[in-house]
Amino acid sequence: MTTPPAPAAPLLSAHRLAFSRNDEPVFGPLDFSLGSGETVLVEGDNGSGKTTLLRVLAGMLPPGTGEIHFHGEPASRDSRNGRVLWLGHRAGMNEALSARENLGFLAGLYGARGGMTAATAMERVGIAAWIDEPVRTLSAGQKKRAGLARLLLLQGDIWLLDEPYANLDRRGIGLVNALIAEHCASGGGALVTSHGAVRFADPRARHIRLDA
Amino acid sequence: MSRSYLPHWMHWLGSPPNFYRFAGTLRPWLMALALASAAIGLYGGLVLAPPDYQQGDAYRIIFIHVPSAWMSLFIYATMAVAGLIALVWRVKLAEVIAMECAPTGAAFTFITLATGSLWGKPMWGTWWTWDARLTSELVLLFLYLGVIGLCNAFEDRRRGARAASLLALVGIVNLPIVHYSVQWWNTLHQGTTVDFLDPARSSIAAPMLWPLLVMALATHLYFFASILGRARTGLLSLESGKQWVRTLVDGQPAPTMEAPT
Amino acid sequence: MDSTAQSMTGDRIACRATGVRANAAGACIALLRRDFVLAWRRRGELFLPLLYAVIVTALFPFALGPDPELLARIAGGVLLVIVVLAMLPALESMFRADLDDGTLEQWLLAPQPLALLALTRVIAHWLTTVLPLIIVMPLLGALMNLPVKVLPVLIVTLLLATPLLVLLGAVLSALAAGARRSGILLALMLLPLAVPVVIFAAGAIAGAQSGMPYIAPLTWLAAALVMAIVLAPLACAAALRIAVES
Amino acid sequence: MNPVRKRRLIITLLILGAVAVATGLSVFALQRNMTYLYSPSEVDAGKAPDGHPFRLGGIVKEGSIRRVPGTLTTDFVITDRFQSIPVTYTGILPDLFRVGQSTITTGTMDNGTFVAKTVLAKHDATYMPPQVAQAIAKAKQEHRIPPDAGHGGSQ
Repeated sequence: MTTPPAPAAPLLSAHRLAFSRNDEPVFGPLDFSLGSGETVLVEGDNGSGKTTLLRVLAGMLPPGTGEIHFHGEPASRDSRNGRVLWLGHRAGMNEALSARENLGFLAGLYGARGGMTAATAMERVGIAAWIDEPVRTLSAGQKKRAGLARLLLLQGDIWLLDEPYANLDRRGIGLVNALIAEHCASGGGALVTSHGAVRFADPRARHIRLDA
Repeated sequence: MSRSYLPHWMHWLGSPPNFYRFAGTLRPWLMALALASAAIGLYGGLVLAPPDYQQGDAYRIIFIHVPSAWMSLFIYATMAVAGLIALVWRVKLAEVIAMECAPTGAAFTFITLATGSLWGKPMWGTWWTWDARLTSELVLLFLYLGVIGLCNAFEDRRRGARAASLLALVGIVNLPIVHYSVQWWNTLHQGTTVDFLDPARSSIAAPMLWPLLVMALATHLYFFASILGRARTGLLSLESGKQWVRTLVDGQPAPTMEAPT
Repeated sequence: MDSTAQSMTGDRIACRATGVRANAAGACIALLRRDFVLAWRRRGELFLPLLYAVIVTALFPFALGPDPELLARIAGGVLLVIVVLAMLPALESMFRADLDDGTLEQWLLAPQPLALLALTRVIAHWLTTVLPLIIVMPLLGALMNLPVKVLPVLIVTLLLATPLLVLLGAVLSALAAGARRSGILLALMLLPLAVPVVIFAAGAIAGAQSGMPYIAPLTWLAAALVMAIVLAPLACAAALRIAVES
Repeated sequence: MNPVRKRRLIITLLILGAVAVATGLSVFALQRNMTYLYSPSEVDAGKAPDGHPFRLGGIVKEGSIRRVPGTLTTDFVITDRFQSIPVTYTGILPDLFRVGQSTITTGTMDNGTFVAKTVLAKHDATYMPPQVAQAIAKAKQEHRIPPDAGHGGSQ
């Protein structure tokens, strides 16, 4: 397999992307792209379709109209899976298992990044002490941090983060920003939703504004 | 996107307002034809047709039982095809048609079982026996009920329709079992009488055959008329927020539907 | 890290080369391990179907009177039905927890075939919840006065019929997972699809009991199982995709 | 090969393999007998279960129906034209029960007699007016064909 020559296609691009639920338009049509090293912030009030946009990009909702491309290929399971990491409202972790067990399982599905283990990832997000506790005993903020540890551990260059700041304290918000910056510096990209209450760190980040 | 695989006329008909008008025009004609052919078929079957050499007049239940049984299979196949279209191309009309097939199909299946039971008591000597034909037809009824139940268990009707369509596709394995059960196993139920591939081999006298076929025509026409009507209602409630529905409703003195904004 | 960043944008392989690669076999093993650990952590719950089966079996001699011949005659069919009923509650929750805590979203985006994950889940489910039921079958057979010569046939029948039921149940459970209420719904949907399985299983047991050949129904079950192993995971994957849409 | 086509190929091959194996198993199963009922010949060959209830199917032999006076008991003989088995039954018989009729009885063998618990009459897939049936019967008689050879059901 030969690597196609530069210029490289953006990690993710959307063209005239729109979505309706029961024929009520939810968002769009939108045009945007997410290049390597870029962050795109999706802003909007509650109910403006931020989560829906991310779920459409992640392929969890049927595509509406318009086109999505991953690395220049039309969106499909093959062009998407293995490249996208998803952090949603739900932790994606079984409550009866420990964070180590959950992360170990997901690393088996996605593959782990070089030099990363469940332990190092948990240490980076500051909850290493809770690694062997059942996830059910973690607080909401700690669960969010465990979700961030998952992003660190697993392979995938496009991060789709739905309200990553929710439930986090000031230091947690700083941690999210630091992780996104690190990820972008290493060639990844992130699409982040926020209802606008949190001050986003990266001044170069592009913004998409969704209105209800 | 992938909808371009569909032919042009399906595109046109797949649009709810077009379908609504088309179905509205066609439905009364189909219903009238269905009633007329049912009247002819019943007159031919109950009055004109001679009694059977073995069963006397009791055999006349075939004019209800057999067309219903054919319909129970035909409607299931229709539902599965519509369900496949709904799953692959996400056509709203196909979802509505697939789901509206289920109650009618369940009704025909129930009629088949009930009339068969009424027939079985005097002829065979039992209301019910667990032979392959009867059991598989009963399973068909439960499949219809499962499709109805699953569809209604979802908050979102379109998701429910797609989930139920998948169940309908899984259950399609039952269709050949119903049809071929009398050949594959030694059953109490008799074998096939009417051979559509080779009508000369049909083991039924002509004066009995034609009312049967007319009744089959009547049930098919009735099914088409009823599915058009049901699909119209289904589309109306699914599309209640759309402009064409609002125009439609505003033009009539009926109470106006408030569209969610 | 920076030096690899450029090639990473174009090619996924480059990205993987730096870490632990995920492959389908590894993913299945990871899922099996996870499900076994989870089952072990909830081992109390695993005993419930067993307890249910033992109690119901023990009720039969009381309800029917201790007529050993009567019990022996109906033992095969009764045990078959008890196993099917004991399997039902666990089937209902096969994907429920994973849907609720968001794990299914992670399944969907993983670079692994979803059908393969579904099949692995079926295997784990069968090993943890159904196999114990088959293991205690000699005990249940003794309670029901099951003729000794029938016991091996009953066990072989269950070894063929229960994986088939779990495969069908997985499809239906995935379908019902997205629905509001699914308890009785699953039973309603499973019934029509389980009827043929139960008929052939009962045919084999009845054959063994009356000293008749029982190979034919077992072969039918095996044929259905082979088809289901390939087709059910595909249907299950489609159903899971519908379940995650919300 | 690109991953999509590779996966489709694998799935197709798996399905084809499963269909092949399942077909093989079905053919094997079809060669074994699995029936709703047993014929008198099969019972004679010892294929029917011994001491357990089973279904016996065949045609009521001509001139074999004997009603025991004062009771609901009827004795008759079930035949498949090769072997015959005497049957005794107590109860109400279905309308279609008559000489030459396909009949399915459930019961157990007792000293060479089949003690029936239920008697069901199977009607065949042929429908015709009585006049036609008489004409056919007459024609068959002229050509010396047994009266039930034409419409013995699908057994």
